[in-house]
Amino acid sequence: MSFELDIGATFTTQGTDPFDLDAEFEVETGETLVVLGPSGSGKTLLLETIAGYHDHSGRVFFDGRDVTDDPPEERDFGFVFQDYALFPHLTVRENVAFGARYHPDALDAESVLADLGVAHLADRWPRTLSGGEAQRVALARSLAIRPEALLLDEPLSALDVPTREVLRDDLQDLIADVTSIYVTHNRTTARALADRIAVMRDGRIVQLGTVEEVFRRPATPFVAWFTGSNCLPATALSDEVVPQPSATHVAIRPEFVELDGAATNASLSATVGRVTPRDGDNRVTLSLGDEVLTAFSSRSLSPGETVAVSLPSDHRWAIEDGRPE
Amino acid sequence: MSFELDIGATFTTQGTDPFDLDAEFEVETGETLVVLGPSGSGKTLLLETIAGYHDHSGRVFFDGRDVTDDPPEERDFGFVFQDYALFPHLTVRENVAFGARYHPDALDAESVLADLGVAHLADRWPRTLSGGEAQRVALARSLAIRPEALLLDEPLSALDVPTREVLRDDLQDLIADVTSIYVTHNRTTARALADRIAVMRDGRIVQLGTVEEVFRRPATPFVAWFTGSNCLPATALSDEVVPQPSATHVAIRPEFVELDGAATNASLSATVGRVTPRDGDNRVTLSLGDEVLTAFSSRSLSPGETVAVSLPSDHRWAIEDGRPE
Amino acid sequence: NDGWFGVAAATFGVVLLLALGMPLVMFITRQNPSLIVEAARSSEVHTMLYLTIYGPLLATVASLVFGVPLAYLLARGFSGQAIVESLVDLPLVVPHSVAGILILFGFGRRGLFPGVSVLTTITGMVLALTFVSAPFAVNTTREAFETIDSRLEYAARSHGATPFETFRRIQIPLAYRGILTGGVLAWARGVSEFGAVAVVAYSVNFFYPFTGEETVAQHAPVYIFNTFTSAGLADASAVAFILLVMSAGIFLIVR
Amino acid sequence: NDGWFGVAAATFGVVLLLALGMPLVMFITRQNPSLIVEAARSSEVHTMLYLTIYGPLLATVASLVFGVPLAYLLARGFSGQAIVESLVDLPLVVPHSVAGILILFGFGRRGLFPGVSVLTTITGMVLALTFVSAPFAVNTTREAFETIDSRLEYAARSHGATPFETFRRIQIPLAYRGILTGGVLAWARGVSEFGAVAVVAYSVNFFYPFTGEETVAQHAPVYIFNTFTSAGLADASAVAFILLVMSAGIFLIVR
Repeated sequence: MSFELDIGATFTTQGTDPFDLDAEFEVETGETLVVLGPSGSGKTLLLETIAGYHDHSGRVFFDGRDVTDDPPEERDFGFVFQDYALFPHLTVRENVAFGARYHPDALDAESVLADLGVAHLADRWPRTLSGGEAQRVALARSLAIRPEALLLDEPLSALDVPTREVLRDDLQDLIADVTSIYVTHNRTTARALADRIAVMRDGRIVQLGTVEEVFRRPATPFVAWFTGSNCLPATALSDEVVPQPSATHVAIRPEFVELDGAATNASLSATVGRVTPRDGDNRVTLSLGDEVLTAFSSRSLSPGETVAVSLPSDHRWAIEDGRPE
Repeated sequence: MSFELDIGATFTTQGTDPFDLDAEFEVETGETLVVLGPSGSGKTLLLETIAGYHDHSGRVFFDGRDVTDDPPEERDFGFVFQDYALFPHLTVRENVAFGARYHPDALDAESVLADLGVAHLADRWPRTLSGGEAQRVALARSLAIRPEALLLDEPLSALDVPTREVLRDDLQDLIADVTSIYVTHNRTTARALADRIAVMRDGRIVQLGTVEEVFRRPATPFVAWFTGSNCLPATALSDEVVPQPSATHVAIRPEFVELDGAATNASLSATVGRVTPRDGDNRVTLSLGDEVLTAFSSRSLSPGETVAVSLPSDHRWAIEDGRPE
Repeated sequence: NDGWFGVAAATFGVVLLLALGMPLVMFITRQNPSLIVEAARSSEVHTMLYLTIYGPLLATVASLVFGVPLAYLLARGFSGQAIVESLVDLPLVVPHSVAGILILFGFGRRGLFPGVSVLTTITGMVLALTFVSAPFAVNTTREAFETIDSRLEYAARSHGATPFETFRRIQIPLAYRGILTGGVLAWARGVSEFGAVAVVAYSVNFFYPFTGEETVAQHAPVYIFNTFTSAGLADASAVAFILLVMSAGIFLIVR
Repeated sequence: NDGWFGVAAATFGVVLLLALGMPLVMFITRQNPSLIVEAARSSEVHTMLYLTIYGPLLATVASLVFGVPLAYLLARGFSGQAIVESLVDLPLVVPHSVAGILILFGFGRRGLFPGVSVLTTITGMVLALTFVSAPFAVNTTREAFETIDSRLEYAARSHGATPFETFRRIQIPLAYRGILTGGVLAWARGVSEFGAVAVVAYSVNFFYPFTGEETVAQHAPVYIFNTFTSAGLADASAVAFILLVMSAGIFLIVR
């Protein structure tokens, strides 16, 4: 059963401007919807508002029903916190069994732990767990109550890079069939886990679509920037490079920028800025007048060198004026 | 003037095992030495011990001179903290000018701020700065006293990914000519900023070398794992794939693993596990018996598919037994 | 390892520590053991000690029963909180003998409950002690609640626990030490109190279970003051010594 | 928004707030204005109020001068810290009249400084008040030092500041509000104190600058108790009212 969320909420804290949260979306059964946005965009607040943790003015609707005044224990969501928030005075088993008292249909703690491959941790105390172990236990605790959906708040962000990569792979399998909303500022995590991505900015969803759509066809220059695409103002480009006259910006992912490529497409002349190695090739920044363009290239380039750049037409994407910026 | 550090220190906290720090290395003038290691490896402690913040048993030598008992104010290092640690009761200008009273040759606050492009922030309060702005001010504060070297403790880790990328590029320019020791757990940051990398584990440096050496010729399986290389035990491979009989492990970076490549090198058969998109191609995990291998490939692959894998001989690296693990 | 500044700071600190510690050392070394033994055998002293433990204990129970829920609400925050905070801190700034006078106005013959007699009764003593010790119970408990990560509360709620269940299974166990400390501080404050009790119940009528009848005694600080003015420093200090040993003993047991 | 549990908690909390607040309300509404005016005009009351402000102020200065360095050292930590902490908290658990007796033993005729007279002197009063109020100054200041991120201290040191310069330019400015609060709490504790002062200096001889000569007065809590026992509740409450208004006024000015 898929569900719809419609959130319009205003948060007022003394001494700061009120923060408006405004989002409407549907989550399909079994889908992982990733909310991607910078810090301060309100993505954690969105998740916590869905869970019902905060007082706010405005209303929250779940499948058209007003749930604004429902307390968290009556909303059927599991929540996995950034720092896991395991109960420190309870063992791992007691943590996972915590919700069973309130959910007659809850799964057995032992069996959930076994499913997640951490049955051996059952008698341990939370403070003795590694980050990866704590993450699995937190996931087990939430899955045990068989929630409508899982809400995950950057559960990978506290981990070292290699550990994060391993756990991201695991998480992909573990939540593959669970309806989930996953919040992150990391586009690599978003791309790995998402069925669909909602890009958030200043409390609003600026684009919602498949991974392909968001990464290849950004709706605004902000989405392009935040997903790692290049985004050049149309005025900085010659007319033949701009896909359509109404475009204000042209977006292209760095992997499609061709350096010294065949002149089948409009060629531009650029100066090499910084060359930084990455896995497999180099990340190259290019100065194009006042604009900066990023490309990936395995060619050997030196800073200051002039190169011909082409933006293949089937990878250019026109951003039009009038869309929300 | 380059300098040598020789650190042998034991830290004792009640209720925990004593932690030993043991490192000896030289830093060249103008060089950026990156200390790369997981959390808990002691890399921040190393930096803080160089700066003289902690009591410990053992000795610290600087160019052969015992500086163990020198207080921090007599050690000539600038320190840039993870969360910047700007003085909250002083303006940006006052922060940058803080050290001038104790350093007659200090640079003028205004001019350092101008050099870093943040002269317009001089009258602001630290709490009003964005992460990127605070980072520059913290850098300015440390550069103003013209230290022997800069010590940087993951100053990028608190930032969003796109902001981090921009600031990493900037930082590359800003500290290019400054002798610095930079601590991080992020191999991408390490690769972008380092002249040389010291990989740290459990308080010891397990490998120290150029970026190329550490990433392509890891000294131990741990270094291979932490720098993102594949590392397979020699016993899991046929003899012709193992570069030399004494090797216990074979390391190869994922970008050099060829899928269905020409059979010029020994071919192995593997099952495709997970296919995750990344910029430009896919990250593919492959099961090779009990071992897992990561490759980058732009081919369209499905999980479960069997593929031929080759590990080109000029990219394989033999890890030998007897090296510290 | 702070150089001359550390030495200077330590010197200043030691002066204060000597001012606090030396009187205790002098007090202990100058005792007359026979006077202490005599006092320890006196049934008057026994009754007094019973009252001194029992009265503050009742006040502590009252402070915790009504103070822990208030501390919980204060830790969560509510509108008008500043007024409630001022009210809770009020007894800290009211001079001790004035506190006694306030209790007489609030609960005396012309007070809220004219039928209840407070002057020279255990009721009056407990009301006075609750008034002066409640801030310790509330503030310490509140700090304990505030140090609990609010995400633990969120987690409990999302796993189905009602606010009461969350309070019972998460907040109380995690704030347990703080509540205990608050109780001990409130009790110690009650045992110490002189002014408010001296005004409301210089002598206290209460039921003494060891003899099974109503009796009259004084709260220890009052008794010691009374002994000091009527019999002199030596006799007062013998009783003070017994009280100090008893307080120290109970403190060690609780910790 | 906690449902029945929130209502229950609020109910319990309100009972405590009423117990703390109603006596004050009853006290204020039941005053006899003519008695207050009479008391406010009395030069005896003026001398008493001067002593009540001045004595605790001296004790607060002493507590801060010697207590802030100690608080700084406690915040940094040192070996043997637990013993020092117990000594600092000692006055909190010593009954008030016993504190007075300790001061007599420590600084009286047979004490550390036999040449110094404490009984019925301002010296004795200030020593007694310092003893009971120092823990407030030390503990509050210590908490303020402890909330400062130690990396700010590291940063100052690495930029060339010695421990003293770091203390002066970083720790003091950042802990300023905490030190002020500690001072106000210590002062309020001193104004409140009855037991220790009643034992050491029931009547105090001191130099009164407005008449330019030595005079005798009582610390306000003692004066109020004395008035209560000799002249009754009505007269005592008039003086208590003036003292409360004065305390509240000074509190508001300081905040």
